[in-house]
Amino acid sequence: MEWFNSHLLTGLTFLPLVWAAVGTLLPEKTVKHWAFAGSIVVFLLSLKLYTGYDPQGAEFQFLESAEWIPGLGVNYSLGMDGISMWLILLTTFLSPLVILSSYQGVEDREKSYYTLLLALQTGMTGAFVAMDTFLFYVFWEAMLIPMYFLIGIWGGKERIYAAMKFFIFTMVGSLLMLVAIFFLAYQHKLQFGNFSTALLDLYKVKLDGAGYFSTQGLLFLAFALAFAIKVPLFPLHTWLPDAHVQAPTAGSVILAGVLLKMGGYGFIRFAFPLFPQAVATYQHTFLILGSIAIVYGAWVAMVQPDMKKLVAYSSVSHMGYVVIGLFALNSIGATGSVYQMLNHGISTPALFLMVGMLYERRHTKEIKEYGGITKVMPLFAVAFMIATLSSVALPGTNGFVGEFLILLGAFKANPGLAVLATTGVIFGAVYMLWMFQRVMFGPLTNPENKKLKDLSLREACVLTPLLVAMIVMGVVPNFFFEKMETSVAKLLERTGKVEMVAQTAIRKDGK
Amino acid sequence: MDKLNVIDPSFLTLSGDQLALLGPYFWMIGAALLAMIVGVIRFLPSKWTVFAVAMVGILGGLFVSANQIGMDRADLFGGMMVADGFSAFFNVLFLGTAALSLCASLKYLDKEKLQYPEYTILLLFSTIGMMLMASALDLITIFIALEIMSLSVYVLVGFRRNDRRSNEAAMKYFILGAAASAILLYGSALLYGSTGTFVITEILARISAKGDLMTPVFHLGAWMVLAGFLFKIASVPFHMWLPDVYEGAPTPITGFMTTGVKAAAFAAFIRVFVAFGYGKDLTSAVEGRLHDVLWVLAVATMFIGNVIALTQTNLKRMLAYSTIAHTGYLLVGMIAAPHAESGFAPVAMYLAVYTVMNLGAFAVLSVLAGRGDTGLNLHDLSGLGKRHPWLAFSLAIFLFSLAGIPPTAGFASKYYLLYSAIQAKEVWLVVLAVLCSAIAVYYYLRVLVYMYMREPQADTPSAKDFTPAAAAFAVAMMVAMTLQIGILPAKMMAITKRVVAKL
Amino acid sequence: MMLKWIPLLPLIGFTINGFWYALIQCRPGAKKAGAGIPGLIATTMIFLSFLISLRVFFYLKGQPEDARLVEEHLFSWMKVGDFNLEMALRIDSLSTLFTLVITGVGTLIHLYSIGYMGHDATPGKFFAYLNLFCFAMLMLVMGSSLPILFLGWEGVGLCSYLLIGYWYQDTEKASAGKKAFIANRVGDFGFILGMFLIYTHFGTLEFGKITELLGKSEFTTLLNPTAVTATCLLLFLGCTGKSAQIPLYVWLPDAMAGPTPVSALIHAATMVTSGIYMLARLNLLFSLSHTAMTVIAVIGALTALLAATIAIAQNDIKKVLAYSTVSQLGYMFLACGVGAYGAGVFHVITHAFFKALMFLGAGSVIHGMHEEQDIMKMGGLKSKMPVTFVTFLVGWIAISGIPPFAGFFSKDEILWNTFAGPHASKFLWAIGLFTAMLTAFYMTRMFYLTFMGTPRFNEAAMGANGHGHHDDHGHDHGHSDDHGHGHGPKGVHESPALMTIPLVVLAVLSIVGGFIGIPHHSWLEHWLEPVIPGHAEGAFSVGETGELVLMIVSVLAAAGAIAYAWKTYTNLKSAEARKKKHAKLHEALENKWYVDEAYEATFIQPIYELSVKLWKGFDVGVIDRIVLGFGRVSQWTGQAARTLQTGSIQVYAIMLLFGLVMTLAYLIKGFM
Amino acid sequence: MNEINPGVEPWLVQSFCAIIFFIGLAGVMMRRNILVILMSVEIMLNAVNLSFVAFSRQHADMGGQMAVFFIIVVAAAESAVGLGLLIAMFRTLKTVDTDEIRLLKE
Amino acid sequence: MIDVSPVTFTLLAGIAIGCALMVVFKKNPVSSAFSLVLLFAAFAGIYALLGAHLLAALQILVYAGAIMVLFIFVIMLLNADEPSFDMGRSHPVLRAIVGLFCLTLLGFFVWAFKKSEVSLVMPGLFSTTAVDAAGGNSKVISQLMFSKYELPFELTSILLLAGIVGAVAIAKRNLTSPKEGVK
Repeated sequence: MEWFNSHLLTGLTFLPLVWAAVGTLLPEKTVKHWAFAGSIVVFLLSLKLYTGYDPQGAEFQFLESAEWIPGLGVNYSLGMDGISMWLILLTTFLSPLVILSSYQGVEDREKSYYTLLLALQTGMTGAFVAMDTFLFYVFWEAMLIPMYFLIGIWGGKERIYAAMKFFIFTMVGSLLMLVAIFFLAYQHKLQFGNFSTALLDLYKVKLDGAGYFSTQGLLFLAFALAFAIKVPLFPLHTWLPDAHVQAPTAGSVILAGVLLKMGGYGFIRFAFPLFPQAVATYQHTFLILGSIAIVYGAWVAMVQPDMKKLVAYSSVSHMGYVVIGLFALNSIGATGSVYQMLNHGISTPALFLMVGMLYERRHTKEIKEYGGITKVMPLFAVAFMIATLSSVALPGTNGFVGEFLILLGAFKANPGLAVLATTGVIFGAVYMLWMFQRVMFGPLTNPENKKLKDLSLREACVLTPLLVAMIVMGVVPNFFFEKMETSVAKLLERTGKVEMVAQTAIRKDGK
Repeated sequence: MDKLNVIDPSFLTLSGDQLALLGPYFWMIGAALLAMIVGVIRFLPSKWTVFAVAMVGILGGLFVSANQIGMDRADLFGGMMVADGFSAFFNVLFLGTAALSLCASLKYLDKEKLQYPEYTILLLFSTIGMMLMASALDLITIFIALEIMSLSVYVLVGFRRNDRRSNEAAMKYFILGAAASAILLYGSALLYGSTGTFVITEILARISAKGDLMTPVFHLGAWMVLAGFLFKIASVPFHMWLPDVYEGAPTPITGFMTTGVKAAAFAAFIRVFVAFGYGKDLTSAVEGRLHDVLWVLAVATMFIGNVIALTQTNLKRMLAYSTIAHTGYLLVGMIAAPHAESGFAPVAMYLAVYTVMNLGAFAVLSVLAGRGDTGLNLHDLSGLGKRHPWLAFSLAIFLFSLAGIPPTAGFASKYYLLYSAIQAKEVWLVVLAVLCSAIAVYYYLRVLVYMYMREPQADTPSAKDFTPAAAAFAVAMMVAMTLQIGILPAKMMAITKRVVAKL
Repeated sequence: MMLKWIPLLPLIGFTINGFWYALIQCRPGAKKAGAGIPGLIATTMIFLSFLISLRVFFYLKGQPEDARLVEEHLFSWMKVGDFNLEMALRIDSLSTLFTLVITGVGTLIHLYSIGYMGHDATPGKFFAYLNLFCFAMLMLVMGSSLPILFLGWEGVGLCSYLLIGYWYQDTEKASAGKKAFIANRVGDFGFILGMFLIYTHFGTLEFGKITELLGKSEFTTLLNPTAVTATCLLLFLGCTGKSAQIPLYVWLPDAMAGPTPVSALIHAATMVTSGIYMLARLNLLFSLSHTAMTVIAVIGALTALLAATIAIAQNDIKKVLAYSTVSQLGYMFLACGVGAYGAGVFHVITHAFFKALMFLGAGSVIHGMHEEQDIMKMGGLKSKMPVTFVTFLVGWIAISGIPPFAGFFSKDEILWNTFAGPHASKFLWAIGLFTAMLTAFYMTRMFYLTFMGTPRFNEAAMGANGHGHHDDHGHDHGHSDDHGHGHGPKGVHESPALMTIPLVVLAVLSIVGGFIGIPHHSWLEHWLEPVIPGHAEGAFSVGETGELVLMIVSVLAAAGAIAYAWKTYTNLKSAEARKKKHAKLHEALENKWYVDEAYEATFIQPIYELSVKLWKGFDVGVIDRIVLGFGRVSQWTGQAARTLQTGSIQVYAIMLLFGLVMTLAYLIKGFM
Repeated sequence: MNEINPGVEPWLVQSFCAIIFFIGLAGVMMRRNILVILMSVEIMLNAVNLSFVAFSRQHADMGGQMAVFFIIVVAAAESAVGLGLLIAMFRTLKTVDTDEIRLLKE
Repeated sequence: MIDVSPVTFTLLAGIAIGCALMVVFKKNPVSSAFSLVLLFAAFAGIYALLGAHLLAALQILVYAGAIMVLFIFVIMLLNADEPSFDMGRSHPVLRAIVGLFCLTLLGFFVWAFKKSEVSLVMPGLFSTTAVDAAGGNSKVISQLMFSKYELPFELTSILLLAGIVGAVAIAKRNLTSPKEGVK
């Protein structure tokens, strides 16, 4: 058991890749079943993380470490805390659904497709468990390759443009982060005598942090650029709509479900504790950008004629919440952000899956092609409604918990911007419900829509876990908070901001 | 005045140990001579006999060299030549390059109807020249080695004798190469004039002992020598010949040149670079300027190489420009090396990795090239992923590696290099380098776009062509190494660190 | 206690009906089912819930005054650091009244719906929604903290959205649902910010703790008055959304697109009064801000007046009732604004009875008239639908404020408080009185046009007419299927017993409901005292005689208005002439003062256009152009640098020479 | 070194070499005829040789002269190969004008 | 100070410079070739003047003898009579640039030589007198060639081999592939 626990993360990370490698030996038509089985196995394995993680224990658990590149001070070290645990679970949870959802839509080069999906899972899991900045960077970049191919090969009409844009945007952002990582490693050598890119070592490095363009400030910007592009934060978001619209359903799901989370995760795991002063300096800059992203994303989403693009811009808006929650720099906001990442990883994939299902039936994503779909696809309509409600953050669904905490946190940090951000609540409802109405309600006039079939059993199986998760996460968020709260608190502690939680309590005591 | 005792017996006698150190050279020279003999025996199938002889020689040398990597430094011929880990490392590199280029050439030559023993023999000779470049410690020996290599390569570039492009490329290469040789040689003369010796260790010793030896003439000489090397490694603005030559040369030779010739030039460059006391704070005033010059050249090289590569549609030419860009990265490593803990190790590693991945890419292109080196435009690759899945996969791996994306060798080595630059406090240089490599990503990926994301066009060869076994072997080896070094780079780093330790 | 079962039972009903609908009923080829079984399930659930509520009420009644509070902790909802939000239910003397109204009136409306929705295609869905609504509404009034209240608050909004757009195939109805939801969201925006302000100043969101803190003068004096005012106004913004006040009332009239029982339950009796509930719940907070109170009172009064004026010119029976609801809600806010929370709550209760009665009555009329909603096409239904007529009559008198019907007491209480209460304002009282007259006027108009006079419809065409109308909804979803095929006579007819029984019950309640709040002996006020502190004796500026005078004034005003209206509409021709005389005014009234259009022009359209500009102009035009610009600049540089690569050896050599010269020149400078 | 033979300043000798070298270099860059370019390369090499010999004399060291010996060999081989290439090129391109061999560019 | 006759040196240097200029500026390659021969001869003279007797001989033998013959041979092979053969010089602008650059560089060099003069002097063992005493220039060179300079000497043999193979491979009209017979 000891051995099992200390290699579990490696197993979770690389099992999909190995599984995919074995899968290449199988006949073309059976690969999908093989891939599905693999993703289920990985998911079951990952549940061990939940049972094994003790929030009261060490900050990082399931640690494992081996020397990898001593020349660069790089170790192969993996570990996990409450934040990464949930994100890993999200990844392993989405993976079988994504594979199952592709059963019908993908017919061209199936083997490559499922191989890439599994390889992508390795990259994503790896990025979440890496405890070494360099290792993190490796996974971060390696993730791009499968995604690039998924968009570029199985994507829509403008897939090549979108794939290129996706790849280069992300790459450009992350390259400077690598320079910053090296710079930190070198600073570690100057201060402690040896090169190290290990995260826990770099936490200890002291850097000049006064002003916007101090050492910390510049390094923070290098990191923040990478993460902000990934999040994506206004105004660096323009790759997202293109990538989402062109990507195949599975690509969009993974992109929205997991890849965007990398940005938020990067902020809280890397940028915050490494550059506490710079974070405080840039706090309001990012709060402003995040608030703009919320409103801007919502407004632009409102006028999109394409369902996927609409959902994509809604991601910009939703991820704006994540950013302001994080930069509120208090535990309410940060916990809310992490939770919002999970929410967004549940509800947006559900929406993309459903758009994909419509697309598989009608081969169009134009909203105006639809209307009155409820009549022919009532069950689908129910599912779509629930996902929509989750997206508009109705209390009782997961979205509310995240947004509420984030806005509360942000309100404590900067009430003015929080007011701006809260208007997102209104516009969020506007664009989602408007789309819902145009697609689902109204008379069923388009003759092509009259013969649409309702959800098949397979599709229902894909959607049900997500819908259940939306409700469960909305009703019993504590189940999730219990395991992540201490981790968030510890990371915030490193940023050196002791938050003032109950001001009244203090005031009363003072009285 | 006494009679001069010009004959030092120690020069004339080589001990058994020292002879053993020369093993790789003997293997190669023996193979070259034997190939010349068997190549003209009429009743032998020269294609296979010459190939076999050459491979035996190369592999023999490779085996011996590989065993020498860990050894200590041994001066030979009164310090004119050295056998140390560094030379052994590069010998392995050159011999490997030669072996794989030969494998990739086999089918190509049939296709081009160029199956002559001279090709193989010249390849062997040029490899010998490279090996000597990496181990020579004396300006004259370096020059002769350089010429052995260059003369053979000039001819190899023009080996498609009936092709105008090949002829033109050879001629251009020759004229500019000869002029550059002359410049290098003049530099050597000036160095000799200011220090009285050719042996580069001796030069270093003398200028270290007597600082006022570093006169303007010395610096002129040093710079002329460096300029000669900068020409060979094709740094901006001495790079103009490279794209034309690479495009015109037979594809396997282009691969051989981008890797072997370039690595050899860098090996000698490193030796000479060290000898001038650069980075050792001997001449702070000029050194600062030298640093500035190299800094500007490195940035210009990275930038120009990448932006022009962006505009190319011919794959060979695109890779030629990318070679220039990679030279820029290597120059970054050169600038940083004296100040970084790892020294020249990142440069050596980068060269090794670059050799692997670029040779692999050209091996794939050799297979894909139609008669007369046609069919290497981007649109000719449309749908390659379906026509030749494994070749396309290999090329994709090489291109990712060239672009520096994990988990490939190109990533590990590039960032080892940049890491050393950070240690040398060249943060802005590194920032510029990564921005340039971001530009590079675009044109590497564009190839993938054609291979995987476009359907085959009407005029692209549609049939699944047969991939020759030798070339397939070469490509497979390169893929394996690219991934292996990419995933576990530590061993390679340790080796390179060891071989540069006693430069 | 079994508090949790009060909301939980409807939730269970929702689950059963929902799954039945989702898994069985909506499968292709599923057998068409009647409303009986789902209706029975849903009604049973809400009825059981009512019984429990009653039990809780009597339990509370048995307790001493200051112990009339039951709390039930369910589980911890959100716990982040020091922020701990319990999922807990709480019933005190205020919420118990609301639970009774919700479950009681709810039961009746459920019952009624079985009849009304008898031939609907998806009764499972309808009753699931209805149950879900009851659950959410109960959560709203039983929640122990603001977020739980908000959970219910948004939940009822959702159900309202779903039920308004129940006949989704009609784009207009679906849009009405969306409009309701979004208008509510605008209000919720204020609500959320209000909550945040409360949290930052009180450190808690639980009612118990907030009330406790507000009870301590050493705490309240420390509060920043601006912040308190801001909090109150933000929360009130939430109320204007939910309870349809200026400026967000516009959704409620459109909401009449939903089935009539829904209008009765949600848009008259319960949901729209949740704003009053919140004000009453936080009355201690609101009382701290005089500004906020004034705003609330003024807005309430203006809404009452505005809606009443619009109601005069509406011809759709449900629209008239809708505007009347808005107007009555304005009354309630007026009450709260002048500090008479008890009066507000009192009016909530009586209004629930008589307005639900009138809506159901209207539903019965519509049902009987085969989907005809235009009162100009009715008339003389008195004899055709006797039960409906009688019960509607009760409702009419009640709302018009004629004693001793329920509406009189509550309305009078409000007017009295406005005139003489601690925050009295004669001006607002005048508005209130005028509105009461208008109310009596338009109600009489509607009543008369519907039931009295001569029929203005062709009874023979009724069946076909109904059928034709029905086609608009599509065959499967016709909500009240053609009676011609099913049962009952063709033409106008009385509704079945399932529908009339609730009418009768509500009529009785509308008659006697007022007696819980007889002036000076008000049981209600007393009962509410633990939550809403009563006014000290002598708070009123006018004595009992004055009160009596005012009462008479308002009764006379109402009676006068009734008489005037009766007289006007007995002679329809003269009414028409009068209408022509004030054509412009009438047109403005008919078009609801063009408020919708104004919103469209000032908010919706500009934002829409701006969004398009942002997308096309900024996203694609600026950001992408910059990004692609980098690529393009690289390309250009490449192209430019390429041109040097002429292919000429000389040029190459010169570049070599150039490099030498430049570098050497720079190096040589090092010696100088 | 005596009264009658004042000798030559070494820097003058070296400057002479430099002059010859740059004339050669200029020849490489100015002439379009490849044959003449090859000749100019030879001039450059000769200039270097002379420089070596002069330094050799100055340092009283034989190394310079040895270098010249080897350089002469290299020059011979180089011109052989160069002329060979020229012939091969002339065979296909029918010209030795550098301005006309510009198939490969950009 | 190099103790050679300045008159002789100046004379020979003048001839050399003149010839070099002729090579570069004469339009006809044949004239260039003949100027080059004269240049080689002048250089041989300077070598002799500087005491490098063996090199002087080699200069005549290899350069004037072998290399120049090769050049002339090629000129004839290429039918130098054709008018196209006189293609002259490159574009005037290019020429001006080249001239400017070369003069600049020359300036740098002359300046450097002048400036570095003092420290150039460094005594070695092989003064003219010592060499003469050891048996003359040729003998010393031969002895050194097989001792200290054995490595480059051996390498030149490889170089020559490579050059031969290369020149043959590239210039021969028909290459022979033994298996396929004469092409």
